Amino acid sequence: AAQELKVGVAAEPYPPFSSPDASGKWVGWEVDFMNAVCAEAKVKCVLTPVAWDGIIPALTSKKIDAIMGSMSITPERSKTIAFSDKYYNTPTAVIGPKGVKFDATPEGLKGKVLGVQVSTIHADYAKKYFGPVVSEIKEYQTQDEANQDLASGRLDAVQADLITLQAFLDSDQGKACCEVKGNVKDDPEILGAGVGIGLRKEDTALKDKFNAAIKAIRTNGTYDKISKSYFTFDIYGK
Amino acid sequence: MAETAQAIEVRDLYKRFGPLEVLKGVSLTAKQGDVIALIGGSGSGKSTFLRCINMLELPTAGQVTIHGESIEMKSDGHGGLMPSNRKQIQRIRTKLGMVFQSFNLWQHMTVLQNVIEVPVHVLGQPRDKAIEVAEALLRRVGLYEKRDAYPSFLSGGQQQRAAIARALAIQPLVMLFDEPTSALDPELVGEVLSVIGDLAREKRTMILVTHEMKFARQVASHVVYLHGGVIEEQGPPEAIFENPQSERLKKFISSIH
Amino acid sequence: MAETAQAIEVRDLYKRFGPLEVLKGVSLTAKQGDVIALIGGSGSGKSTFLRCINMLELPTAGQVTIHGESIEMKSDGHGGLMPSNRKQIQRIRTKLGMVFQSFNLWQHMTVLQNVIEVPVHVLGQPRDKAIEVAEALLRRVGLYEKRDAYPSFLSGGQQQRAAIARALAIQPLVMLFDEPTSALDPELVGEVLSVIGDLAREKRTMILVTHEMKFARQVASHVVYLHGGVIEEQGPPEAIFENPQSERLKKFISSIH
Amino acid sequence: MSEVQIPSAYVAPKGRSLFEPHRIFLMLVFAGLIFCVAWFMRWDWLPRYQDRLIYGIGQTLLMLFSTAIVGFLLAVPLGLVQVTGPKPLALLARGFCTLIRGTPLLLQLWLLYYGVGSLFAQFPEIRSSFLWPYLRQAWPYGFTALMISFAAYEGEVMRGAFAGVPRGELEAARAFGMGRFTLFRRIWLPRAIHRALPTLTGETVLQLKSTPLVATVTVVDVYAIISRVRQETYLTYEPLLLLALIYLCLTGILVYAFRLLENRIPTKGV
Amino acid sequence: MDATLHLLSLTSPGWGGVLLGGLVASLQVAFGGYLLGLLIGTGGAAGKLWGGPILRDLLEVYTTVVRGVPELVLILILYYAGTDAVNQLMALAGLPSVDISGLAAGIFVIGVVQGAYSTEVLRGAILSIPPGQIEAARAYGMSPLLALRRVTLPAMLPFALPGLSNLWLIATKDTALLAVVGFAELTLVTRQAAGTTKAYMTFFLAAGVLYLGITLVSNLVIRAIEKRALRGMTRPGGAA
Ligand SMILES: Nc1ncnc2c1ncn2[C@@H]1O[C@H](COP(=O)(O)OP(=O)(O)OP(=O)(O)O)[C@@H](O)[C@H]1O
Ligand SMILES: Nc1ncnc2c1ncn2[C@@H]1O[C@H](COP(=O)(O)OP(=O)(O)OP(=O)(O)O)[C@@H](O)[C@H]1O
Ligand SMILES: [Mg+2]
Ligand SMILES: [Mg+2]
Repeated sequence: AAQELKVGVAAEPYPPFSSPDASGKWVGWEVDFMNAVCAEAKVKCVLTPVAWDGIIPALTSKKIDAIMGSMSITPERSKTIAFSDKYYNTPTAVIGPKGVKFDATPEGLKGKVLGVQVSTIHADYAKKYFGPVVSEIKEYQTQDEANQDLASGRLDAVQADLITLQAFLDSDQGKACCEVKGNVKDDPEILGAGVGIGLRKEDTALKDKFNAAIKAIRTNGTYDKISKSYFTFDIYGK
Repeated sequence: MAETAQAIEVRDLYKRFGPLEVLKGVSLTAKQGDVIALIGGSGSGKSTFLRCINMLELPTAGQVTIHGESIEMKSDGHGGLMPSNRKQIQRIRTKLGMVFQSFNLWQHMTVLQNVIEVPVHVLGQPRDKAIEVAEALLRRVGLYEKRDAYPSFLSGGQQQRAAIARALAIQPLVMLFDEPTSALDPELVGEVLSVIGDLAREKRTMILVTHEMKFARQVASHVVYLHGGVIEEQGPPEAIFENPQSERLKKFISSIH
Repeated sequence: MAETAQAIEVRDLYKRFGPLEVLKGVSLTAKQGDVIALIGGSGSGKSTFLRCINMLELPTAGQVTIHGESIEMKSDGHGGLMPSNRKQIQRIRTKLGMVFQSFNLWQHMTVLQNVIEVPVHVLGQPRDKAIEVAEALLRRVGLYEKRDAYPSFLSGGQQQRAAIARALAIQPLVMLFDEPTSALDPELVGEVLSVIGDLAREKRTMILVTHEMKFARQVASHVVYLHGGVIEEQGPPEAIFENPQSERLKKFISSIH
Repeated sequence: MSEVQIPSAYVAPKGRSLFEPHRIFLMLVFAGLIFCVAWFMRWDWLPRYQDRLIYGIGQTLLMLFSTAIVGFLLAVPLGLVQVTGPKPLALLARGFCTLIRGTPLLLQLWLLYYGVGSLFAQFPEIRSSFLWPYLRQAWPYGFTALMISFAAYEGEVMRGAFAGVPRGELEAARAFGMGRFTLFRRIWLPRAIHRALPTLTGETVLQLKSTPLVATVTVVDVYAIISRVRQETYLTYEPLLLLALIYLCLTGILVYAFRLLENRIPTKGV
Repeated sequence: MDATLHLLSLTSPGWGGVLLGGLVASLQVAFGGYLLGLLIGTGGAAGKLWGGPILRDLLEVYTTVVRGVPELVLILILYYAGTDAVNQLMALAGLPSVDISGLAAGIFVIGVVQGAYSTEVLRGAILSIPPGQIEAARAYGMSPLLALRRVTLPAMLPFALPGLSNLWLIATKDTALLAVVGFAELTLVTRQAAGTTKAYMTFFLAAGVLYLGITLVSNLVIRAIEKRALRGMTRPGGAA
């Protein structure tokens, strides 16, 4: 019997990677990616929404067996869990309201209220680089709520992954209010080496299986086919 | 206000509850120093009459005068009366010391606080003077030791004596008692009656609803027998108890003995 | 079990509550058809004695025998006794019909349900037979019309009559009454006493704790005066009431009249 | 299962002390458990977060007391109008209490913060007003939600308390010439509060237990601090156990404080 | 807001179906948790009343802790620790780890919380029975178990019903807290729908109406049950 694997995603909308649609089904690039990778690795994957701030405990306490939730590979997280090779990597950006001019530097964000999603690499990065200068860093349970507060004017800026921010800026609400202020200076130590599948440390066989599957769908064109329907550029990164 | 004014003068008091006419024209006068005992069967309207005097119950018609001052009333538009001057009623009430059958002490205050409450917060007396007076009163009713106790820790008789002290503290022109002993165990009745007896001997004006006929006879200067909402008979206690005229009073008195 | 067995035989019953020795060796025998009235001052141990008979209270020492069957007891290791055979006690209890001062009808059952509860659920009688018997009993105590009412809708006297029907329904060898009328208003006492009087005339074995001396004298075949945990005096009612021997009983009887 | 014991006048001198043999045994077991927890789990993060934890506890308590006090002030009129108010006002208050008590606090909080809060932003008048610096923060919404919830639950309690004051005592006040306001201030209200006091303890503990919900709208209280610890250390149990312990202590202190307060006012027969 | 009402329609692209699904999930958890809580509460009350000293003390610890720690925190701890413990036990027993569904975990969590409160409600109710009622049962030779079944439990009902009704209403609302562990009950799906469509007000109000509906319907049912269960047992307005 095929082994059934519970794959955790954040239980909140994170378009265009994963979000529920009106019938309650989860859709998005990462859902398609999951299906492709699991098919390739010949494992049966069941998508399991989990609260984002408890997703690593959920993995270690075996509530789920893998995380495919746009989780960046960082040294800090690698102390607790293992990661597969990266499966996408996109720059980190800061967005803000249209009328105001500033850029994604400590000088530009001076005195502003910055929003990030809690327990993300962006939260860590913002605390390190912008923490001393901004008036406040607010941490949100979901990315979507941070965006919402930017639109409603309770935030001056939001830092996050460029692609998901872009999805927000493409929505009616985003179009009306906000724009990209620029990408932040890279710091691989915090921002990591791209997004990987989170796994328990002891599941090395599974990790090898996924690594091979990622390589396979990269070479056989499945990866690009999936990406084309969501993005106009290559999200795998350098 | 003339010197000779009556302490209380009630003229032609009527009171109906919906279809039930409880008082059908009752008049009563009490001179200063009078002790009037109100007797009558259950439901004859004694409590209602007493409560109409201080407007706890609004009479349907009639006139109440306290020490020469008439309570101003106007029609309420439904065939009854209502006070036209709320302030006046509040002022007059502070001249009437009411003692209830069920004490009605304020449970969240100690005995002393109960007694000084009205002097301080309604009459605006200075607190220490009020305490002084209150302590003297409590000593008089034999409750000085209990002044810092809460009512729920007292026996019924003690509670009623505290209630009497509370009424005396406002130095009322008239004391109104509504069956002050009928909520008490027989053994506690005595202590309350003895306090009331003392007040009567001091010639304090009192109107007293009671079922204790022996007591009424001892202390009252005047006895009023109410029946079916009217005064059936009245007079000095000897006349009423020894020599009742009406058949009903005769029956009432014989049923009591 | 001999034909001549006593209905109840209690021998040398002791009972202490902590430091308080309530029963100090009480012995009592009731032949079938005896009506024994237990009298005595408050706190003399009457209720405790009655409750020891059906082991609602465990005696400290002593022996209880019902129709020749002794209740098996063993030491509880703390200087008292405990039943060594729980099943036996449950069985014997079904032969003793207890009527409490405060009725203790089950409030969640109708009168009829109260009466058939033990026959059906303890004695295992068929339900319809139990109902038949119960209805006859209820008719006898004059409650047939109230059989479907819940106890809280009945007057105290009606409740106590229902409780008597409940006790009779188990066809007890002995009825135990613990002041069956003292929780009742004076006007309701009569109806309960008349039912008990009927039972006495039928020569039903009964032990009856009561303060109604006049009644005890009428119905009892034997009167037991308990004082300070011992039987101070006993004998036929005439002897006890007309010609008491001990000083205490003399005083007790004179205080009652 | 033994038979139900009949409560009787005589109670054997039953030791209620902490030092009965079985209690000592249980305490030893618990001590062992605590030792295991302390020894085998990771607590090295504690010093790093110590200051923030204390700050968080302070915020939690601030949230608790401010909402409880303001909520109580609101509960008094809510209870009062239900007892004596004009019919429409009474119905309104009753509806309000039903509405709040009938929906989860979490939902109310989100409705306020993400729903109402984002509506404010659409009005330039509000955005340029002096209120905006407050409205753009999270705590006013957390405060409002908690306060309203407390007001609704306590309003129900106060309704019962007001209605339960014996009529005779109010009548006595009237008979001695108290005006309506004096009567309310001196007799009715204090007497009602007196009656409500025992339930107030329970309601306040419930309120304490509701405070962590505000962390879900970015208010930083002790729960939010612990969430941060969890996210930064990836520890599953240790921070949560500490959090449970903190709340347990706070509850204990609250209950103790209320008991002291209650003991000062005898409530016998109230 | 009118413009967003169509988002509530039952079929896609309306989210009404998803909301109703969440409502059903909420009700399932509330119902399961409530029943589990009653079970725990019955045992707990029996243990507290008639158990040995150690059992009594342990139950005291249980009820004190559960009633002193926020439900939110308990849910987090139980959600992770509960399933963890089950799997550890399974591992000890040499069984493969079981898959604990969100529903089962939710019921477990709500049940443990409710159990503590039920324990107190039921214990208090049993203590409120006039002792004479139980004594009469003994006097007529009922065995303890029969007395419990025929007298104690039914006689306790009128005293327990108000508390138990209250607990049910709390259970329905506590399910909202499972949102923080990602269980797709009504509150979480509401947030997902709101986040995806940006129609926050519409969805939160809709969810509020659903919750209020549960409460109001529950109140009706409770009143009917009380009327049936207490029928005749108390004189209207009089003492029992
Ligand atoms: N608030 C009220 N509403 C309706 N009827 C009332 C009210 N108060 C009193 N009554 C009725 O008025 C009648 C007289 O009552 P009242 O209390 O004055 O009698 P009483 O002479 O004091 O009798 P008692 O000796 O029993 O106290 C009674 O029939 C009573 O039912
Ligand atoms: N369960 C108990 N625990 C401690 N003391 C008790 C208990 N039951 C009865 N007593 C005490 O035993 C004594 C005798 O009580 P009992 O009830 O047998 O008296 P009684 O003769 O029935 O009095 P009464 O006429 O007042 O009913 C009393 O002093 C009483 O306080
Ligand atoms: Mg009267
Ligand atoms: Mg007795």
